[in-house]
Amino acid sequence: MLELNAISKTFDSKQVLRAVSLSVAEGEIVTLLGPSGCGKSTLLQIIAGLMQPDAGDVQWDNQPLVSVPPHLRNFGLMFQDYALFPHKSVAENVAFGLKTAKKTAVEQKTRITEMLQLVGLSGFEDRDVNTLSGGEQQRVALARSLAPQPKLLMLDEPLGALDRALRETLLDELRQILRSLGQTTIYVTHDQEEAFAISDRMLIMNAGEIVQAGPPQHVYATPNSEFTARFLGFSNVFSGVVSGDGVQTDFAELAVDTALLTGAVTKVLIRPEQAQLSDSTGIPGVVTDVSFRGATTRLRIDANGAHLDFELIDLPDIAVGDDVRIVPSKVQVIAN
Amino acid sequence: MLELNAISKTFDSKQVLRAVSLSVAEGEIVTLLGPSGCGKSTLLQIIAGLMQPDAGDVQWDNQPLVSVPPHLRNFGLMFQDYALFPHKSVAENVAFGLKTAKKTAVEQKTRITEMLQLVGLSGFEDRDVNTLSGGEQQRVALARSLAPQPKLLMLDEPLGALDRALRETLLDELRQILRSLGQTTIYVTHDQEEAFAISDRMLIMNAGEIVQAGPPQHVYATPNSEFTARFLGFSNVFSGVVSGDGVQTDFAELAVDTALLTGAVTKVLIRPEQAQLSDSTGIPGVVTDVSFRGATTRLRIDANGAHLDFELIDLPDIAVGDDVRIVPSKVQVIAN
Amino acid sequence: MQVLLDALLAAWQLIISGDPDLYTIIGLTLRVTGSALFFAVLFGLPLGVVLGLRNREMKLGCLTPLINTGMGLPPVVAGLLVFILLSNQGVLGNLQWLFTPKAMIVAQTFIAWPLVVGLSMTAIRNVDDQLALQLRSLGATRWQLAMALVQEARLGIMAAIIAAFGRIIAEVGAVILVGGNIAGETRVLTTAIVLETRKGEFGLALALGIILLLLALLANIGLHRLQGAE
Amino acid sequence: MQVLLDALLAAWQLIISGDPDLYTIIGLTLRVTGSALFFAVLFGLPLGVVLGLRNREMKLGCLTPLINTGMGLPPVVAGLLVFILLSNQGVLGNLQWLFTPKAMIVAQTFIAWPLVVGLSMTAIRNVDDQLALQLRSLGATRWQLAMALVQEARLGIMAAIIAAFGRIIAEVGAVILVGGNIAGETRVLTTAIVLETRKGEFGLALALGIILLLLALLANIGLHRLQGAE
Repeated sequence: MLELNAISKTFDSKQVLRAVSLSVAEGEIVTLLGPSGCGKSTLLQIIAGLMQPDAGDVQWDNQPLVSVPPHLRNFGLMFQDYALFPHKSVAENVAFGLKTAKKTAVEQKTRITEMLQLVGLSGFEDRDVNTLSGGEQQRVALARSLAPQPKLLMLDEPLGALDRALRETLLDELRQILRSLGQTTIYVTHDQEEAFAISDRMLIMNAGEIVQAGPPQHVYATPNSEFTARFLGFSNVFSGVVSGDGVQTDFAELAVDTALLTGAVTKVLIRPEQAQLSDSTGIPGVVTDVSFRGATTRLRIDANGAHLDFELIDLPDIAVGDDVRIVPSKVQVIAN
Repeated sequence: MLELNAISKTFDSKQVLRAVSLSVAEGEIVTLLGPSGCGKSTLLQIIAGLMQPDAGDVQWDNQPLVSVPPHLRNFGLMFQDYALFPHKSVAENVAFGLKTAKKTAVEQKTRITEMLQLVGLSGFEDRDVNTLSGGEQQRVALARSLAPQPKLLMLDEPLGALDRALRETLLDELRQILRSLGQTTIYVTHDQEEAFAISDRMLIMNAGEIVQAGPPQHVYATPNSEFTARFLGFSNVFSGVVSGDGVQTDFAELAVDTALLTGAVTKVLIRPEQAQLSDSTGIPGVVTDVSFRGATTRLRIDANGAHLDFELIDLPDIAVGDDVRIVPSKVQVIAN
Repeated sequence: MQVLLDALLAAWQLIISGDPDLYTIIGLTLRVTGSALFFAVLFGLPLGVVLGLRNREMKLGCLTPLINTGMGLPPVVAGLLVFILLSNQGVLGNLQWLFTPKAMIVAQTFIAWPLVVGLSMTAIRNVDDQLALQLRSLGATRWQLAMALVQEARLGIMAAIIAAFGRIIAEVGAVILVGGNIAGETRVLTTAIVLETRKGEFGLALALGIILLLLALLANIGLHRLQGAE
Repeated sequence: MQVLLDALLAAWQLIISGDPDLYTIIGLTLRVTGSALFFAVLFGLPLGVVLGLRNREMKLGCLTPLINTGMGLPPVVAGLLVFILLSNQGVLGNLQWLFTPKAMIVAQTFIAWPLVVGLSMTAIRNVDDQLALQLRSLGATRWQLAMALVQEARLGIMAAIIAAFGRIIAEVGAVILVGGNIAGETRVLTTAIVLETRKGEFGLALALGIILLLLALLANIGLHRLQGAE
């Protein structure tokens, strides 16, 4: 298993990583989720050995890796732009990591066939990679990364260059391939939906630090900071003061299920998907936007100057400018 | 208002548009939604006058446009890659359409200030466009297109080059700007979520034809073909034979709410979001995949060889390999 | 090594002492090359722009290989053709331009012209296709479109002119042929270097060489700056 | 016009009749330029590759302007320096190479070398950065990485060699200086054109010019093909 202890890295007096520690168990798929510039790609390059940390150490099965050069680590790394050999065939591309590992021609051939079958490109051996579609090229890159049976596979925004429909299809395939192989994987992305779908465990990164970690369901259900909540797409975060039995915000007193010290300043998240319109009770506001989203409709409400967004199913006929009252059924306190 | 009658266009013996007719009322936002290569961009260029149709005619307020050159139509067109003047300032970029319309310097200045305020870039007049972010550049392009007050604005995949978070923010802004101006707009995209959010009316295109038209809610609720259903992301489309009180598929007899001729072959759509697990009744199947999606969890079931996907909220603890029964609460017949 | 050092020292003294022979040669070089460049731009740039605009819409057929041939024409061959043209039996023989600076200007114009046409055509063609569509939809007439694209391509067009300058200033074959290397009349930097070297006047030759190198470097640096600015 | 037509006819007859003078000149040209190209690649390519690999990781400091200066060096200045080097007072004067094909090979090597170094360095540097990272993570040693990148850059490297060929085959100043234009011994296409034109032998000059133009065009077409293939 992989262990990082207090990894730090500074570029041009900017601290990109601040004492990051994490571990990845065998067969686990861990996602690093964060905005661009949060340090996630730097972390990958340090793990791969392409860059040295300023402080901290990297271990595999309790053996330090710092002095092991990248080509002896047997870690795979795959990027957003597939970085294939543009002038070579599919088989030659997949063979590269097998050649460096000094496999015989027969071993190479068998493994290439196996890998292409795994990624759904059986029979593509002799195709020129330039004639393949974006999705097919990305599959070739995956086959190439998996061919040398890396102890750890790192995927850096692997689907970032593809359009939505293709991304969803490939994400499904990727999950199934990684799970079927029991491949230990670190997946880097800035897209929360990819992270939700593929991870056993998610690590939210911000400004060089891991700010929250846990299974996707847990992180989604209980974001622990305003940053995480907003990054996961929840915009209803408000400051308030703890009063008797809830939190007093600018627009309403909200009941919360956490015991808090009266008078303390805190932040609350109103879950957008758990609310209903009411005739008499709830937060009063004016509808400023109604936007159809397919399965749900997004309702934007101005409540005493605060903007609240809700994602509701089966919304009654409602128009911009209407006065409404809305009862949020889940309000969470997010520390700090 | 814009009217197209039976527009056809052939390139290199490939028929790109097949007798397309459509009309856009004043102030309406119409979306052309379809996969790449369905002819939607060609249609825009014909409307803009940058290309001539082989047959059919284009009218504005009952006046034929075919012989009107593009620079006299006063239609705006905006592309995915913003196509700004890279070496000019923001104000110079926005001014271009005002100069061609021979506005005075004072009129130009006023209008530029107005437009930049509208797109949220007040005070950016003298900035070099190369120093702006992708989202800001796209806003400059929008300001430039809107500045000459086009009778019709055409947007060709305007958010296609942006990443998800930015796309959502800009989509919201774009809606509000277009609505506040009452701007007659044709919006071209291959992304159904963009189309849902922005349209008054959606036109689904496939292989040079409009295959379905209507308000987004209507199209979403009742896709009229397998193509539309699949393009909107519904994969549960199955063939079956009409029996006494429903449709017999390979895996179950499904009750439908449409009267059909017994013995006829038809296609049905099982709505993924409207179903529930059951202990005794429903379609029996084996769970092949459970994938967390945030607000919902996607459950994939193998039912006698057929793959069914469901998007469920509050899924009980369930694992791959479990035997389940699922009761779909909405099954729709989609013609042909 | 000693001979090189002596020559370098002599060169330096000639340059700083303002040797009249040296400065006559530099003056003539700049006059000939400058004039040739002027005519090449005058006749070449409009054609390059028109072809570039056309080329956005259709293939140019046999024009492109013709321009490429012109751009790859060895200068000595260009000199030969101009020589025949201006010789006593030639069509323009009556002008009596052979072995005068005018002949050198004609030859250098002939060499620079395809470069100006071809490179400015490419510069215009390289402006983003969608920008052109966008501008037409913003109400630009054909003329406004052309002007806007020329403005966008201005760095590329300047690079074309500098490339042509660099090519003709360092060129020997054509000017030695049609100019004849007559002292004080048709002796430019390159031909003077050839002559002074043969005479063993390494100091003067090196002084001329240093000036030529500096001019070529200036053009080179200019090109790099322009390419960097894009 | 008559003189040009007569000359063209004479040129054609010389070419098809296999005129021995003509073919001696062509043979020597190919021998000199081919040898120079061989040495330029031998000494230039490995350096270009090493610099290209280095350059992926760090700035090269003053090396880049030095190489650019070399690439922009006017050939006549290169010829002058080689002349001084090989002259009786020069460091290599004892070799007695001046006015022999060897001197011409040295001068052309000197001109072609920076081009080979600079352009092959750029070709290596233009290989996708992520490909290099990717290959290292796939277990490539430094040597395997270098070989893979050279293979990826092979079209660019071939283009560098062809560009160098095109430059030296059409060059006059350096070979006329160090070769001396001695009939049958150091007379190559470009210098022969100059001499025959002066003698008024327009037919032979044009025949030589056509051959030179064809060789230059071949190089040009080759470059275009390579750039198209990328």
